[in-house]
Amino acid sequence: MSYKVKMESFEGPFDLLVYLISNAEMNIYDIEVSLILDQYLDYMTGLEELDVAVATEFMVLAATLIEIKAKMLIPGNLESDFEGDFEDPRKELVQKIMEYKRFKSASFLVAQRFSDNDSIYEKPQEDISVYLDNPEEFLKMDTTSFINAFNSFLLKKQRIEEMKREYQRIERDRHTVEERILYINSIFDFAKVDKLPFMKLLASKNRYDTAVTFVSILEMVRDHRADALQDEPFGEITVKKLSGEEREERIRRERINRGENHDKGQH
Amino acid sequence: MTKDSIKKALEAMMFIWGEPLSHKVAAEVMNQDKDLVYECLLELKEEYEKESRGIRIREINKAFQFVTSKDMASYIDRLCTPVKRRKLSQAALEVLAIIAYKQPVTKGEIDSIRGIKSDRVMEGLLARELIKEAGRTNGIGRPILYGTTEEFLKNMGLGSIKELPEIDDIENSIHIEEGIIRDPGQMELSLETEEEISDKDHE
Amino acid sequence: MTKDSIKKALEAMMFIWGEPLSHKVAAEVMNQDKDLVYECLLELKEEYEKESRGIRIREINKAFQFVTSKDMASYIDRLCTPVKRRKLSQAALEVLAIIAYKQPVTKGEIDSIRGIKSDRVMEGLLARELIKEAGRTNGIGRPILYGTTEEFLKNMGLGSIKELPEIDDIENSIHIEEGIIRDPGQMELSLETEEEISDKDHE
Repeated sequence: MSYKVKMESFEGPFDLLVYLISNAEMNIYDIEVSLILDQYLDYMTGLEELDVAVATEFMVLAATLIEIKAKMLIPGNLESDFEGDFEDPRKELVQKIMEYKRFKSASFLVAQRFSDNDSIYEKPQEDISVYLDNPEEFLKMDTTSFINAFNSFLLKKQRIEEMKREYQRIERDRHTVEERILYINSIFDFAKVDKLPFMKLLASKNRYDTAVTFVSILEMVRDHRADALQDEPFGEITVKKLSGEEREERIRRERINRGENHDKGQH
Repeated sequence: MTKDSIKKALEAMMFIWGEPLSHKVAAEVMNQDKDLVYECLLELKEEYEKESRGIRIREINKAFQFVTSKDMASYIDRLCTPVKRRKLSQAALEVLAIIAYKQPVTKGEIDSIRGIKSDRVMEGLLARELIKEAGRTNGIGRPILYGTTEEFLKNMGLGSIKELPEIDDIENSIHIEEGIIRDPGQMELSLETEEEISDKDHE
Repeated sequence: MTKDSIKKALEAMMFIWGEPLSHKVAAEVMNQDKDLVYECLLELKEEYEKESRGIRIREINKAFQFVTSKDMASYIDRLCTPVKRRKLSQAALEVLAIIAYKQPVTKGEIDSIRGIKSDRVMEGLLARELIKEAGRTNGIGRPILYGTTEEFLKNMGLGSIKELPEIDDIENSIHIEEGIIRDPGQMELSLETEEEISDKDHE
């Protein structure tokens, strides 16, 4: 060793390795691993004074060096005229050393710039406490929130209008139950018969019309204006229009039935 | 030291010192004659005034200190005063949007579009100078027309009302429909209650 | 507002603010275009430099602040005997360099480059606000990423991290001599020496 260097002054195993390589004036791409390993292990004798965590880090690299040395002892591994996929066992280590060296250089630049700018002084902020209790009101508004707010209003308005249309349509439809009864009566009048299949009473064959017609007939049955006859489940429905006399007879009979029920209830 | 370099040193020292810096102390630091330093301070003070800079030098008993120029008070106020940001309510934004896009527009038209009375909201917007009266129509009762203000443009960061972003189908969307306002029962269903300009949102 | 009056207002605001003043904030206060304000700030900075005044303007990430000129350090030191900033250790400098050039970077990556754990060094750098956490990676355990701060830029005399010199240029311009880098106290000297650790020439 040309001169003594304390272990503590090395920042880490790479730092030591870089030092040893350059001190031995070795080409970093052609490290004499066995020589460097000996020197490295030499320095590691000073590790007893270091804390265990740091010592471990140094030992990891020592192990790597030993491994590389072993690999290099395998004959043929270092023959440069050997053709084929020859992988230098030192390659990865060299890459790591080079990377470490780059940042080591950068650290000197940081040190230099830090000391250069050490002579620049800034002053603290002036006392602005008088202003702080007295916040200024400020209207928060930007195009985006403006447009968003307005679009959501439009959407809401659209929904309301749809709802309103729906509401009006239902109202209109309810109205047409009575209209439909008039229409059904007119069909019976026109056909001059008192029985017609349900299908004949439809104005059109959409579901809505079918429903309205059906509801209208139920209404007529309830009102003793018609009878609905169905021979089998899901079979055709025949609608029989009741005459004025028939209707009065039904109403009279219903009253009697209700009266009897009423009397029964009394006793 | 030349007068020029004395002045430079004085600038740096006054800047760091903050409190009035005595010409004697300054002279001692620079190892210069105190009368010369005093002269330099006076000259420096005058230079700042002549160039009417944003920062000036104030003398108090032969001690000197950097201060801001009087004219700059309003900027300092604005810089240092924390801002409480208020947000417009949804109702206010709606009315503002209708006015912005359909201006000039009457209150009646606005009410009709929104399906609810907008009187209180509009009062708020007028008070904040975001909208203004912009003449009257020739219709029955000659109702007042409303439009947006410069304050509105400023708040929106717009150079002119023409820069207002386009809303697709704005005409179709905010057409004035007759029936809407007629049925008060429906209104509660349809629209939230009116809010004053809220300041819920502090930032 | 004329450019001249903008500059004056900027002087006053920067003086009061002390900390770097963002061009956006300044623009908002004056109600001016932020690009125009930025331009004015750059011009003002240049003017102070050209006149080689005792106070200068420093830019950090498009924010500007008054500082003293480097040449005035000796007067300020004598005037205030300011607290000397503690020098960074070589380990801290290494970690800082790695973070500066590789940011955002995890502690694991830093440890791997240095071949040694950097926990305590990083704590120190965090405490001095030279580095900061900058999110997390998506990797296993989602380790924390680190980056440099504005304080770092200030100390480096950089306007933004983009101005960091290329690392390869440093290697060519900085010569590292063995014995001296061992002693952190002599670090500044080490930069002038001739011997080189790099063995590139042998390639």
